[in-house]
Amino acid sequence: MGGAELGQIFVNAVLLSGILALVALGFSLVWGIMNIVNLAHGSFIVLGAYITFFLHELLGVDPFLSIPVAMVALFTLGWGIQRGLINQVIRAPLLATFLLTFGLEILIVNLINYFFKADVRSVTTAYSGTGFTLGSVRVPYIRLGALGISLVLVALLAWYLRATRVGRAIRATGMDIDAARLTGVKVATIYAATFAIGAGMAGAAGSLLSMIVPFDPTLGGGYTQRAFAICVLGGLGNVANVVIGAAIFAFVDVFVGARLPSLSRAVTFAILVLLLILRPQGVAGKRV
Amino acid sequence: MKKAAAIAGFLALLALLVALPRLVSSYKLLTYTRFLILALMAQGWNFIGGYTGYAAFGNVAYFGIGAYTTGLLMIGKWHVPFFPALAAGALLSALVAILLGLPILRLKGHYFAIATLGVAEALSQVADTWDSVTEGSTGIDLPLKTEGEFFYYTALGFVIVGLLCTAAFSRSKLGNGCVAIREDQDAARMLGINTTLFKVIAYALSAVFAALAGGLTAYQNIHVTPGDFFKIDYTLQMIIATIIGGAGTVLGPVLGAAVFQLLSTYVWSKFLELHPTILGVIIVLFIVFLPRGLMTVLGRKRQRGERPFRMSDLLANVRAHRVT
Amino acid sequence: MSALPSPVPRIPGDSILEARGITKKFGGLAAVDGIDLTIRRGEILGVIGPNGAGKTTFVNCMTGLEKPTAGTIVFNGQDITKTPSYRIGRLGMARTFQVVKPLRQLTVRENVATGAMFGARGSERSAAQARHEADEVLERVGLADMRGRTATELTILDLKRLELAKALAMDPQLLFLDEVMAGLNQSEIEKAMELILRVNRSGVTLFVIEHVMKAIMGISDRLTVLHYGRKIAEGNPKDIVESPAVIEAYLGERFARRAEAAGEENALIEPGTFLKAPPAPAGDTLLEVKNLVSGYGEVQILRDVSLEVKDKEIVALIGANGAGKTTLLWTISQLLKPMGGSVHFAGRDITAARSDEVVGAGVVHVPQGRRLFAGLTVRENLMQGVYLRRDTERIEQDLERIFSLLPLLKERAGQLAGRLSGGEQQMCAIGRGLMSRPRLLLIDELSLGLAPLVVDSLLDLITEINREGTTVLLVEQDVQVALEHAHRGYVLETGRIVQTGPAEELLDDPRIRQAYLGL
Amino acid sequence: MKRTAPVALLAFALVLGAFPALAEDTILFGAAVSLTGKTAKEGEYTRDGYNFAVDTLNAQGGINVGGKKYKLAVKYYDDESKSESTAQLIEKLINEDKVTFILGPYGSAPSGTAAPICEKYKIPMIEANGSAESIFSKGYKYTFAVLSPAKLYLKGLIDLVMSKDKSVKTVAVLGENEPFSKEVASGAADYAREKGLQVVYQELYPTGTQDVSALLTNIKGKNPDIVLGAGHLQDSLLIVKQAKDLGVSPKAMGFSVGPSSPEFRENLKSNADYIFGATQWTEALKYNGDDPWKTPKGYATAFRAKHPKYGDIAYQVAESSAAVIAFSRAIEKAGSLDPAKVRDAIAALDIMTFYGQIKFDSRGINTFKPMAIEQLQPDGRKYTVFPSSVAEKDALYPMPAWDKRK
Repeated sequence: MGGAELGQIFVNAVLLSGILALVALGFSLVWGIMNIVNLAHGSFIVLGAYITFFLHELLGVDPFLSIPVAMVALFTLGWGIQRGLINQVIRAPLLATFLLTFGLEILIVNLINYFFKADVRSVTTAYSGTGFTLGSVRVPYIRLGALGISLVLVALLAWYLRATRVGRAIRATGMDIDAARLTGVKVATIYAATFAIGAGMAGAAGSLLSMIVPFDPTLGGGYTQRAFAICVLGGLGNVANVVIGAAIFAFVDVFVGARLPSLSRAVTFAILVLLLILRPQGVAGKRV
Repeated sequence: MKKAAAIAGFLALLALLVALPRLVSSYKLLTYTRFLILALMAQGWNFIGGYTGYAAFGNVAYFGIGAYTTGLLMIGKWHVPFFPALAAGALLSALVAILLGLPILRLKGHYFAIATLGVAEALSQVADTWDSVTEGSTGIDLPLKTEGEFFYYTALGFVIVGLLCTAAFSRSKLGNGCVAIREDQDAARMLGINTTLFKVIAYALSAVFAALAGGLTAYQNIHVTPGDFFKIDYTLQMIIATIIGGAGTVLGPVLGAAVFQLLSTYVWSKFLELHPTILGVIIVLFIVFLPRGLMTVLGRKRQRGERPFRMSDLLANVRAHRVT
Repeated sequence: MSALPSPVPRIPGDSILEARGITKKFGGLAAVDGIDLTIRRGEILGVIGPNGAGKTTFVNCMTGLEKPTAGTIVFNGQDITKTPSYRIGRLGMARTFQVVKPLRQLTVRENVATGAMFGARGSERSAAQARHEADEVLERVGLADMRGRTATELTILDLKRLELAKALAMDPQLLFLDEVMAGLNQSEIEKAMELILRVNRSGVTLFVIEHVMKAIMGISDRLTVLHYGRKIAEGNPKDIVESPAVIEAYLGERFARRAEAAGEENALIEPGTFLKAPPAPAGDTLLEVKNLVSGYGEVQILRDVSLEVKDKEIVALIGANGAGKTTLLWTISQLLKPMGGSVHFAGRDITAARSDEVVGAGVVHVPQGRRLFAGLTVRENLMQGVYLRRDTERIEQDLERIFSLLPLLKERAGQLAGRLSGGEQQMCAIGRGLMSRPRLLLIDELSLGLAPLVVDSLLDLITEINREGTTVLLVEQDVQVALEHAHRGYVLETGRIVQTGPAEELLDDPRIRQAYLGL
Repeated sequence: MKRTAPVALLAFALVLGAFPALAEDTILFGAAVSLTGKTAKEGEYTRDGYNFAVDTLNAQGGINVGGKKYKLAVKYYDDESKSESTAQLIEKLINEDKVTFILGPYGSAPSGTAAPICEKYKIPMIEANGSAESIFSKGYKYTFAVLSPAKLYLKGLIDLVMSKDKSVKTVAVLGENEPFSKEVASGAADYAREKGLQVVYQELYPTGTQDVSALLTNIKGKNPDIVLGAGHLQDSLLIVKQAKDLGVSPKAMGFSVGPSSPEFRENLKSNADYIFGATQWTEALKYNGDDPWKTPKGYATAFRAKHPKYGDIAYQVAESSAAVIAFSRAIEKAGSLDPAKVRDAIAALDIMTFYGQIKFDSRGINTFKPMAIEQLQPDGRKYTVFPSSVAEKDALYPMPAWDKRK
């Protein structure tokens, strides 16, 4: 492929990795702190997408402005789900929590399907698809904006975990639950907060995706899988790792996609498995 | 005395199962066959996931390999009869499982899970694109076989064999060793157990069962596509069945498969549009109240002199697994 | 121990295991540092040493669970330095784990049968025969009536027995026992000793790590003392415990001198040998523990503990390993739910409180092994201490205060806590505790694995903060350290308070030495 | 006895109530369509189409079989968009619900698994939504499809463009790796070559792809005159969105599935302008058939009267109704409900309907009905622009570059 194409593909990959980072952010937090692989993550993303969609369709709210709404809504939902359900089985065997979240996924997705029907939706604004050109490389505004917002949220979460009282408690609890208790942490609350933040981030990711890809209730599953892969690629335990993982995933996906599209996923997963065997702790991460 | 009664009951059940095709409509028979096939997969998963404690998330890969090997051998230029083809599929799966198992069984927990999942995804896409062999996404078509009884009896046979295998396994050194690995790998090693070897064997076993189920399903559905035979749904179903029934128990997988398959079929025919939602609710409730499966209710060993299960234990379960 | 079979005849010089220059490094520091050790066929080799001496690590190396950084191991004339652990098991070596490792979901019988299946003679046995063999072993260790129970349902004593049974079922020639008696009471210890001797008489060579001195003295043919990963003494048990080096390792150097002195007839001890702790201030009761019963699952560790701590006091709680000291602190701070009895703090009943409520009330626990948040920086660890505090404005100055008390921490403020040395970590842990502005500070094993100098500075710190009004309950295995700085002391033995009184009285009390050295 | 009597009565009532479909003068059809999952929307279209035709026929007194009037009824199940469920449900319909005939599911894959079951029980199935020829290459005798085969979908578009512009040289084809779309793609590519065009890009992407930027970038590099997409609605939407993102502006852009359904514009707004879409049927077509509605217009008006919520009518609705019509006509011809007889009647069927000619070749596909091409135009409406004989409006060509639009 020519230089121009290479440049374009490179930019595509960069833009994609931003969104993927946000997609995996909450997933990684919940996994890292609570050791729960949340298969319902995808359904949270879908909910975020629907919130943005309806705010735009019915009230004409600009999709970017609806992101905070989606985050708050999902945060609340996440808190409820954690306190109500997940907290009840959190010390059960690994697979129990796994299947619980799987059940949740089915439940939420099909409720959406039941109430909003399976119609394909997407948020299209006046500026959809517009962008600017660098040399021969197109940079669409929405994807650029999405990249920006993803990075801002990633940075925000990193700051929150580092600099705030609760954030510190969240990390502490993830490292040593009993020692955290000895400093007065109420673990159930911290877990709820962690899960809620994770859900909130998923909501934001959903809002962004609603502008980028056409979606229906089944959108989420694929993104849960991507988040899973990204966390493994990047490794847990650090927000920065998510970005690295997302970048690796995006670049492999886009570049392989450009050469042999029909095998893109196969190659991505082959690389994933190899990495796991060679570096179980993830490319950037420390062993967890 | 008690034993005699148990045996009598078992024989009666067996007789019923054998007579079933005469008693029910061929659709019901199909549903039962599906249940048996799911039970077969679950029995397989139970070896690696239940007894050895490794959360294998890619067993559908062996389901698919079994299906395609069986199918491709039966059609094309060979026209191998069904059972030899099926055996070949099982063998190939076992081989693949051994080769893959050696590296990935060193991973633990979620990392092992995603590795197996990745393998399954990759294989599915290979099947999707390798037109020259698998006819790609178009899929292959096996010879038409219409007798529902054939599939029912075959599946029934396999499941019974599976039960015997599992029972033998759980009494054997191998089974004992695998459980030791699940409970504590260091302790297991110190007890003189070659952990790597045992894990690989358990993994290969689970692959064989998945392959048998796959080949059987292929012959039954006739039409085999990567989309249908490599989809993660199968993996999840076998895990759910095992967990619901009770992982690491002899009867658990079959019991779980029965509950899951029959429940979902029922919900299916009753609620046209809400059935997946209801299924979700059922799974959630099961996990919340019986995170360790039905056998914790039914399978309490008598010689341990345990009291029978009380409803209050459900709440006890919840309390036991909650954090405050 | 009357009806014991007679000892097996020993061929002098016939060694079953030769370890040469065994070294095991973790990161920078060597847990085991060039140990040479020979085990003679048929003997019982006792091994003692304070916590952190590297005893367990040494066994891990011998049994292939960890590969030594340097050194060679020869078992029955065969070099097994590189042999995988499961083969070592089959060669006829077995071990028990200090932290018991039962196969939890399995029955006792299945547990032991597993050993019989894969042990030295496993290949000759079918699974069924192995189960039969297991029953015989269970008879020998007195677990026969438990065979149907799952391991999760056993008491600590039975779990220890199970640990031993699993190992025996492997038909070992050489058996490593790692603290099988910790946490047992007197009569249980008697039983255990008899059992161990029986095992040895049946022809099994034994390597016994034990803290319960009375026991180790009773059974060992030879005694080896490890300290800071080195072998500091070896020989006849009696001589060993009399040797100052050992007493010093155990009870501190002044105590050692006192021991020497005690050796000579009516020798005078020059005044000022002991620092006397400041006179106890007459505060009113702050912490009151009444008839506390506690433990893990079905296992009782605290059988009946009552103690009280007065305001502004430093109270020392001493006792051998496994006596239940840590369990007591965990129960007070509600990480363990009490099974019986009550805990009152400042007149308020906190028996059923949540752990965060306890901290809120002002009871702050500096846990054993520091339990710092390895991935957080020193500053973050300290700040985590203020989690429940609302008086934000004073936090900064408290932090400065800590830094002035512990300047080392200030230098390391930006480092990850996981990277600190043991002493720095202990400082950080105490600092984290202090940041919560405790009224009562619970400190578990202050001196554990720390060099004497560090310990001294930490003790000065404790005295300092106590002078400023913080009450302290200090749990220590190092008698001298504890008692020299406390006003009063309690002695905990197998889950019961066996003695209490002013610190200096306890210091002079010979029974303390006995409790520790079994003399 | 006193007590049991009412119970027995109740039970009896229940038994009766349970099987109204088995009442003497009703022909029961069975259908497993996707009401949840990936193709839930299309499944809904299918169900609406079947129901509308059945209700219309019943309103006219049902159909006449050997001098006896029969009403029609359909028993539905949801296959969750999973083809292995389809097989199971068809079994259920045939064995449990004792349906006489099968109406097809939505999609090629489910139809592919349904066919062998019908073959197994020798129950005729007319399906309206599975046009992959792989279904019909197996020599099944009991499966028929009223719709035109996949490989014809984009043929018309190529003809259209070539009639407009002699200078077109190059075509790019990208398709979803899935039986139906795969055939559409290869069919289009082959036809383009046959017409002397150069196929500069032909790739398949995996189902569920969420980002086609890489493919489009390659296509942009090749700068083709025509870009053809063979996937499902979601894919078509994604391709248009990202084509605009990346400024891929060929002279013509068309899709096998998507543009014909109202959601296409709802999702893309004005970005949908100038896009071509293949369609099995539009209400603009000028057929004059022998059925309750006669013309496409007639059908559309009647349907809207019943379903006000519908804007323009997706062709899946019409073809589904057509399947029911075909069945009814065949049954009347056969003058019996005997599956074998009806099967032969279907095979021999040759009728003109509001949906166009329905006639099956030896494999059971309706190769006699042409495909139509629609274009979404800037006035916000959708016009049939090919075949020219029935074109409502002239096609707008070439498509203006994205950044040249106001």
